[in-house]
Amino acid sequence: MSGWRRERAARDARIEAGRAHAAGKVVAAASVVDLLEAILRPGDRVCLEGDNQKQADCLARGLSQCDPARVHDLHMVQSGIVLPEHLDIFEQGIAKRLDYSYSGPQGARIARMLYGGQIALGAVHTYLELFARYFIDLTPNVALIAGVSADREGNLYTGPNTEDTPTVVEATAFKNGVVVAQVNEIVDRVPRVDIPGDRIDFVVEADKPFYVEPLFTRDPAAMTETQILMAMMAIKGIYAEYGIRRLNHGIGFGTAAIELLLPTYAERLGLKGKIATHWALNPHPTLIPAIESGWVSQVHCFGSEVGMDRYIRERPDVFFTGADGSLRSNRAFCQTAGLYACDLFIGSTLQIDLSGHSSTVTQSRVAGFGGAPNMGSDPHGRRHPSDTWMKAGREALVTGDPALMRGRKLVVQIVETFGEKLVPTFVEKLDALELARKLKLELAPVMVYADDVTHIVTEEGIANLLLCRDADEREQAIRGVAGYTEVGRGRDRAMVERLRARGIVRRPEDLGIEPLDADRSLLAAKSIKDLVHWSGGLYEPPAKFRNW
Amino acid sequence: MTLAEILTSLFPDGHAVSVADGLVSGDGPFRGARLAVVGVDGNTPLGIEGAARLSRLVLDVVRAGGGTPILVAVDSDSQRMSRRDELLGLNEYLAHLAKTLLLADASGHPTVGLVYGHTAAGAFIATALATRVLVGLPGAHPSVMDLPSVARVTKLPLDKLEAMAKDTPVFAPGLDNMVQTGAVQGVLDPARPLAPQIAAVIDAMPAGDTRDALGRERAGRPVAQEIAAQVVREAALG
Amino acid sequence: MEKLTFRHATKKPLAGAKAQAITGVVASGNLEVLLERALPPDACTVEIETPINGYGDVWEAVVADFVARAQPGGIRITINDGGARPDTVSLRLLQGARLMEV
Amino acid sequence: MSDRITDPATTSWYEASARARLDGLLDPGSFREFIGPEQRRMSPHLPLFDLPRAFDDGMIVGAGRLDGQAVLVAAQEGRFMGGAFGEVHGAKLVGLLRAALDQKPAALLILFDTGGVRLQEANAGETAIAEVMRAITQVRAAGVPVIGLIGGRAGAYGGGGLIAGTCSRLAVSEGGRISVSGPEVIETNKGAEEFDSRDRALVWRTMGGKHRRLTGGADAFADDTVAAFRTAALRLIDTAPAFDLATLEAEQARLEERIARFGDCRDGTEIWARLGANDPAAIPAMTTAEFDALLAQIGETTHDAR
Repeated sequence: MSGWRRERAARDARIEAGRAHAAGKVVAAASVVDLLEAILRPGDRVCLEGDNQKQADCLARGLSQCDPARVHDLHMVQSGIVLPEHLDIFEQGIAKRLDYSYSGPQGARIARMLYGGQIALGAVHTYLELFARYFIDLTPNVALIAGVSADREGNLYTGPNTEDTPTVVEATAFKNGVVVAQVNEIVDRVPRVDIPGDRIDFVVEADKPFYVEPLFTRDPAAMTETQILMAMMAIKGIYAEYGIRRLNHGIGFGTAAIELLLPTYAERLGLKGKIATHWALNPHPTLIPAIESGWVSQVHCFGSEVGMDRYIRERPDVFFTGADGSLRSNRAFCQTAGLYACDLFIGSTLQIDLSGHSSTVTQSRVAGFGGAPNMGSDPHGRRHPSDTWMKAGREALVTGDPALMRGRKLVVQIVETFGEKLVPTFVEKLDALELARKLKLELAPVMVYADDVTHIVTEEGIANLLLCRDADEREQAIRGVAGYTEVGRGRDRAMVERLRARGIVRRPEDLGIEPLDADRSLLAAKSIKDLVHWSGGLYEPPAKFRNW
Repeated sequence: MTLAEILTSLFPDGHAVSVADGLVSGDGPFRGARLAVVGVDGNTPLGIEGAARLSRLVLDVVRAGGGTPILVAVDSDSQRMSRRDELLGLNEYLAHLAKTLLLADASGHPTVGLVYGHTAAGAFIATALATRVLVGLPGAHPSVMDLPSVARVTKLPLDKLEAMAKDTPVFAPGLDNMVQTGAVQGVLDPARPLAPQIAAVIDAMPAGDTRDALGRERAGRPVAQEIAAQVVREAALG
Repeated sequence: MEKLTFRHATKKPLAGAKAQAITGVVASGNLEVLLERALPPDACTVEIETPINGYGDVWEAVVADFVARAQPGGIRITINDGGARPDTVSLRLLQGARLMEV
Repeated sequence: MSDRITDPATTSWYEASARARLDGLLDPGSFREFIGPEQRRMSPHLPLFDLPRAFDDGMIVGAGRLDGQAVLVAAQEGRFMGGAFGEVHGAKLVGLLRAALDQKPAALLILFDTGGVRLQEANAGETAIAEVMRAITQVRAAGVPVIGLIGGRAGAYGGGGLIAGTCSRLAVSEGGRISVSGPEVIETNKGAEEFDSRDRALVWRTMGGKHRRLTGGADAFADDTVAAFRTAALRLIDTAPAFDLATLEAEQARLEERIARFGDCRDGTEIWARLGANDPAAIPAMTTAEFDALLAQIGETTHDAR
């Protein structure tokens, strides 16, 4: 019944057209444009692998050089909008629609293009949500992916930054799509097979190694006393209090400070082995001192980090590694792990409103949220208890039968009350709402909804929103830690003191912390060089982070 | 004035000063003895080789003794900006050149700087500014940094800087401003023979460093002298 | 540059005998605070020079909280601000007061 | 930022403020500041540019004791205007050097942390640097060692690099940089092909503390602690060379030999290899102990030709 095989036939036709520019599966870098023009059709859904870190940059350059008369109106379905070419193709008319998750470095340009109508936006997803839609209604016709090496059969080694690749290939290759992989080199035998060759249709030997952004490297030298103070409060007021062992950290300096205080401050509090043992986390260099001090049992990674490869190879008890010794990361699995198997997510944001909604979207930047909304949400499908989860559930329980109580995931925002250039973090109304109005978006781009947030940590204190019993208490708890922002100064002082008496607002002194003790001498490493020393010379930081 | 015109005016009976690779060296008859001349010509940047050659010439004069005065004539670029010069320690070469000039002066060889063209930054410090007395010729334009670069670094609009430069000698490039700061003692008259003018400069040499006093008198550096003097006073209290 | 001056009545003199102390550095996002035991014990003044205009009410709130908390009677405080955030200002003021108390 | 010294043995010199460095460097309680912050002798020029001033203009000068010996000290605050020389800033150092001629201390220490000349006061700064260099040679000629300590975040750049080259002795840490033109300046003027300033490892191989120590541009290599700099300063005071013709002749020979021997090298590692280092690529990662052992093996980097 040919009526049931039209997609398959179309796929075969594309591949055959592409073969004209290939030797077997292998395509020269110089022939990328010809290949893409041969296999792409107007209106195709295309995943141009742009991960959080790894970029199929050679294929991106090729796509941006295609003739818009032949390749146009593509619907891009990829998690990261990172390279300039990712947006160039919209300006050129090669692409038209966009569904994505994260656009950090291109956040300002994407906002301009949305306002200018050059991009027809589907939605700004979370990673898991976009991956899920790959299998339901956003299945790619063509996937353009990146790996370290491949053999002539197409067996692909992704290297430590496996990231999104298995998910993208799964959805494309098994649903009549065409998969093109760019690799740094073609080899006789790959170190390990991350993607079997029968899922890869073409292999392009790239003109230069794919680009990886060192996104998770936080230089301890730039860590401030305020961030250290917040980290001390989080450790004592949340990690110790709830006994948090399974967790995920965001990428900000506040959480990096927590990592660097584990072997010092937290060790002195006697918390070793009781907190922060199992992680869903990229291999943060700032976690090295905690790992070396025996704090960390295991870490599963979304992706890798530049310079961490040798260190990870030598610590297979801690990290997930392949038979070849290198890290195996996987964004979809790690996001799932963060959602269902972690008891705490802690991260940062740019704006928080009076209810606790937060967003990193401002009117001039649409950065997207990546994984934060997954991590920073309470999974209603969870069915396994833990002490942490149950304690949070009890705190939140207002009415109903205690026997039917379920737990709560801890979702913590750790923010300084003012950001860069004295821009307040706490606001009456999120910029995201204004953006949604201007762009006529049905859904405002909120990163973490108020009903998912359990705590807010600032340099002024911790607000425990689980214990708030009505909207008014919630607002005053938030105002009570909002420092000298207008929101903070607008607090009802008497009510905040009453909340403090109930432990809903806790100041450093309530936790037995003297703010003047928040000193850089508490950091297990004060510089990138210190991290190298901690790693026994195994960590090889990127040049831009060195000062030796 | 060009270097040739300067040398003719300075040594009307002829001289043995030559220029090679932008470096000036030699001497000429002066008050019955010789006047040694070293320097940089033709807006040449000063790198490690040039600095080492100039310092060798100065040491030759000092070693020979006899109190031969040294004229440091300068029309240079800034220090040579290259990775190689810095790799090999340009700061040591420039400092060494300045030290040889300062040693010469301390050893009885009067040193006079003469800026007749451009000079800037490290090259300026290592040469003309390392003499006992620095004079200029009209048209000279010493600078630390040109105003467009200052505008870039300070993030101030160029037109605002240009307006400020008119009545704020402390930051703006140019000979007049360096005179007001006290770095340049005075400006010679190109219309008159230079030999007697240089002789007069040598005869009137101050014993100590009077640049901050001049800067105060001329209002280009209003507080430096007073600050330095106060430090000396407070140190004496211990 | 904006100049601000705040005067507060204090209930008691700041502890300690140190005549003066300085803390912090004038740098981006930082500030320096000079404290001098130069006033009657029932008064405290805070003079500020800041390159960021329009934050007078924030400074007023930060200074008022500090005075209420530290009771820095007799102290003349002078601040050169480099654009510090309020929490950094609070921290430096408290550090300064502690230095005076030794 | 560590304004309170808790323990000089662990306090990072790189991170410490100028005041904290002095505090930990000198014998406890011995520092007496000249023109202290309460005198408010601030820059008369920065307000014209709408820039904040500092009470000490980023230069702290005074007297103290180092292991009982009387010393004069000057410390630059690298975080204020990049530690750059302005009118007041420079004049305080000039005054200190002049005071040294009267006081004849056991040494005068300069704790460098400077990007060079403060552009808003460029002419005053440039002139002050010239005055400082002349005064240093006079102080040295009078028999007082002038010791430079370099390990701050601003390094010793521009005129600061020239002043450093005028001192009797220099101690440097790994983080310390000594240079005339900074990487960004070279890149701006000559392009990224000449100097990619974002390649930090290259920056340090070109002008960092280890390179300067290996090539004789500095005399002692110190760990990045206040205590290590104190130890280094004490040792250097006792070995300071005279300021005379013999010293400068030796320096002339030393610098000419450097050009002859290394003039064709493009990278620090090539120079280190020619100096006799077996594995030059490993040098940046070496600990102080390993680096000291290497220095001892090479030997020739220690000299009196300065």
